[in-house]
Amino acid sequence: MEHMGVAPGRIHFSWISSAESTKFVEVVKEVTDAVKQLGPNTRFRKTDPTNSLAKVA
Amino acid sequence: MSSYIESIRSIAEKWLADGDVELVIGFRAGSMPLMNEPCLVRTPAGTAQLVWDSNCGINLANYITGRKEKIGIVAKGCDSRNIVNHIVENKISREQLKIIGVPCQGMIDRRKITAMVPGEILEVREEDTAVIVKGADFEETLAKADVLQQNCAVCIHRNPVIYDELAGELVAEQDGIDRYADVKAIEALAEEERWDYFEKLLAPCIRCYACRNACPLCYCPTCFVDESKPQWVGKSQDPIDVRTFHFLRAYHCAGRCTDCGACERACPVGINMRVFTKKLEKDCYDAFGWEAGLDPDVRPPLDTYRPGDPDAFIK
Amino acid sequence: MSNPYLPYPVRIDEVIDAVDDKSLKTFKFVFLNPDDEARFNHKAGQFAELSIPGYGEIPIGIASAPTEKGFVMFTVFRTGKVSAQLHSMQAGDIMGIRGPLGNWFPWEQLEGKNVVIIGGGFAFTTLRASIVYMLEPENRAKFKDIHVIYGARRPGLLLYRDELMAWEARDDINMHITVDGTDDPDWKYNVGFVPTITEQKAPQADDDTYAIICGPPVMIKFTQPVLDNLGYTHDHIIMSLENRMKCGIGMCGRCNIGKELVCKDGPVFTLEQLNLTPREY
Amino acid sequence: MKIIRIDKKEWNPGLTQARQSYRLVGPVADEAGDVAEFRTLDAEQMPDLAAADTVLSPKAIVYPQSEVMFEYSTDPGDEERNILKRPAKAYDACAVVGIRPYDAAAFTLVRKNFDTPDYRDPYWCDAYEACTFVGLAVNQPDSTDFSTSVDSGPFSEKGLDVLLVDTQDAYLAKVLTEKGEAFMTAADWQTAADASAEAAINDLQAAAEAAIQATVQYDRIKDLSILDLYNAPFWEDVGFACINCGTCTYVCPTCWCFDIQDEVRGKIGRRFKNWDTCMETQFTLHASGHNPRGDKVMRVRQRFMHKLKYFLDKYEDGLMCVGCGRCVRSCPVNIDIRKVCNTMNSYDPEACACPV
Repeated sequence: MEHMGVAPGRIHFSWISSAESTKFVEVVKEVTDAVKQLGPNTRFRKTDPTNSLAKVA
Repeated sequence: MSSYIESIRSIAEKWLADGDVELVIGFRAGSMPLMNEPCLVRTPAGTAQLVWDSNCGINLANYITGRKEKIGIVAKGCDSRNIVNHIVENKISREQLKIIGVPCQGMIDRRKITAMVPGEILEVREEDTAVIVKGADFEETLAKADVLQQNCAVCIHRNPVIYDELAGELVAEQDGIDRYADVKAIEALAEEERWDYFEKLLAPCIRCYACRNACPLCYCPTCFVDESKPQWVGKSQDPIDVRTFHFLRAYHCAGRCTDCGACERACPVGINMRVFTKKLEKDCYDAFGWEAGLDPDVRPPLDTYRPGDPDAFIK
Repeated sequence: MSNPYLPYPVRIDEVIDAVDDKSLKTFKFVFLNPDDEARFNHKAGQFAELSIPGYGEIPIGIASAPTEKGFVMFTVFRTGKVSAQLHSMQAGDIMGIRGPLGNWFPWEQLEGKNVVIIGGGFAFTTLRASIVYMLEPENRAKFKDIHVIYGARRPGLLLYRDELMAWEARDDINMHITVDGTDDPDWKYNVGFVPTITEQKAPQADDDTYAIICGPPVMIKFTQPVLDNLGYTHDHIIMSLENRMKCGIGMCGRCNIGKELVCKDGPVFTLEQLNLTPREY
Repeated sequence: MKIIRIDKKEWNPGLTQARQSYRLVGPVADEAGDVAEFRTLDAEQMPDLAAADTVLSPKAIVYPQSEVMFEYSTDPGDEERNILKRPAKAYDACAVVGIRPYDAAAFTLVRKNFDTPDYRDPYWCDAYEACTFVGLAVNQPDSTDFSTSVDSGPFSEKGLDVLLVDTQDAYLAKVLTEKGEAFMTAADWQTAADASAEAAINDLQAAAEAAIQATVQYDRIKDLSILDLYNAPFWEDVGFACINCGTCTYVCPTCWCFDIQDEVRGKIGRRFKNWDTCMETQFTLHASGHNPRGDKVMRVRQRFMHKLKYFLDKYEDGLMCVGCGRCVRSCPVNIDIRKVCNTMNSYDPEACACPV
């Protein structure tokens, strides 16, 4: 993904056991913080429908 | 080359006549220059149509999937590695196959050679290290090394890795080549440039899926792009859907791809999608010292765990 | 000419569980624009595309008869992406219907004839439309004897049970309801596969008797020899086919059997016609 | 018929003039120069007529690979929720410059499918009717070209409004229809060619037609029954190499099959018409899991039977093929429609039931 040009901070891997709830919370917080810092993703996003709803039937 | 053809025919003929195999998968002469057609031969007499030259780039391992018969198959280095993959992935057993190994000196890149001459190529003749091409108003002698498919130019497994009989003497393997120069060049780009590089690369894609279908690894009964419940990928020509197809397909080939070049060769619009699979091939080699399809008895890195496996990416 | 891909907007008026295992539901739709109902104007045997924005379209046989006014009705088996979504929709939801599409049972040709309807499982929808149409007081006199052989795996899987029972009670239609098997001690109808019941109950063939068959492939496979034995010629055996469809108007190219398109030249064919086409259905 | 001489010096100025009343579409080579395609030209851009033999046929001009049929709101608060509407799109006059004669002929075949007495596909038909086809004759046919044996040819006028013939320093333009006349007027090309023009065109045409060596025969196919051909023993051999990619169908100017798909982004949904291919397993897969064409050989057979038999029987107007040779060139495993057509044509169901 990074090779392809997706910003590195947007990809995280972690190994969390089902018992490690605190770690899960920490990692999620860390990831969301990191991604928020990067701002809105501009790549790897599908184009929004360009036309507003048309009035021709 | 002609000695290869004679051996292929006589081995295939014998196997069919003796009942060692029920059919032989090989190539027959194509209907146009620089093309041969994969074919299936069921009778000893039928082996007379088998041919071999530097236009046998299609990976024949693709044709053994799901067959129940005892199969004879013609295999160059990469085909044989993909046959090993099929064995490793339990798609077929070694006993169901008899392999005519063909030491290979590389396949011609049809797109490249066509671009090197001034008109349509109407006739091709191969000599040892040269390819002579003729058109309506030109004739040129080209060095074979200059017209090879790029994956062949950097191939270090030209000899078949498994076979029952050989169609010719083993050839010297290439050494001292940088197999991943193309990947390294992309790695050296900035993040944004990499994004743009792939965007441009995939712009002509028409999603015909020739790359997937030519690939001997892509044998899934239903590909993820065709799933409707859930639908993973949109079906229009949106560039993100196109890219999702290409990079996810590459992931599915991680640790399995032999860089046979079938995908690139099959592409009607000339996309070199090997730059995706090669990155993963390189990573597999760097991280695990792994090259796919060399030994039917070794499990691949993605289905084994070793205590020393690199895990720096896990937080 | 209007856009043939544009569905009529409809509102789901009623959703009814059609069988006891929730695999089939019956939907009654009302047209949002009253004029569309008149335009829809179908004949028994035709189908329509049910269109759910965001999900897609599915071709479904029209289960209501043209004589039933004020709504159109479909019974849908839950199987793919669109039908699963439809099953989760409720009365009041807005969606679309595109049709009517395809041909219909040859009603003009059937006038003055005996009609033997043979159906199995959930392929009874256009057959229901046909029965209701024929039983309509103004139509009943146009047809001679009507036989219906309809089977399901067990009683709970029979579609339109109330109507079946009501038809049983009438004397202008010969009902032969059957199930493959049941442990219900009160079951007072037939037990046995459709081909067997056909063999026992269907009238002998003559020039004035036509059979209409709809059902799963295995039922059709074993019923056809029975009809042959009873002397039905292949131009007197009428079948309705299903194939994967998208456009429903003969353009998208996938539902063909030979040069015939199931969506436009069909879905209704005589066995005589089918004998000349590849069995790609 | 009128023949106009367009000196090559008048070519670019004429096109610039025509732009005032037409959207121009023409062949454009990409940077690498190998995957040329037909597309709408930019304001200053001129068609690259040297690139007129495109890998993909120009069918996308009229029939884009992916086209929005309807848009709708999925917003629960919207009164118009789930009501489908065709997007507003202007079908203003468009001139397709440099289209090859066989590709223009292909549109006339495809029209039989989209413009029928019962239904009219408004997307295809509206786009088609807006086009004026200014064709470019093929002086040097490719070795895979077999257009002359399938009712087309390097100088065929079928489906064209103007036929341009390149005579080195000028184009000789045969003005074939009123639409063509209007375009010539808009480009201000009015110089009548002299008396020798017709002979010059005929000479080039004769040379081009003589250069086409590849042929197919289909005279016997119409007399063979569908089932005899369908059950013929050669299909396993024909279809073995096929990898079931959709290349042949996507590059083909006469393949028209499509899929309909819905997609939702945010609160706006769209229904698309996408090119589809009969090579794909999913194409005919029933929701039950049953697939009437589940085997790849059946799908290969479907493609050839559709083009070379079903279409022939249905419309009695030749094959669904214009002989452009694209599928022959693009097939990664060298399945050759010319060979298949000739095999079908020479099939004798009485003679032999043995595999080829």
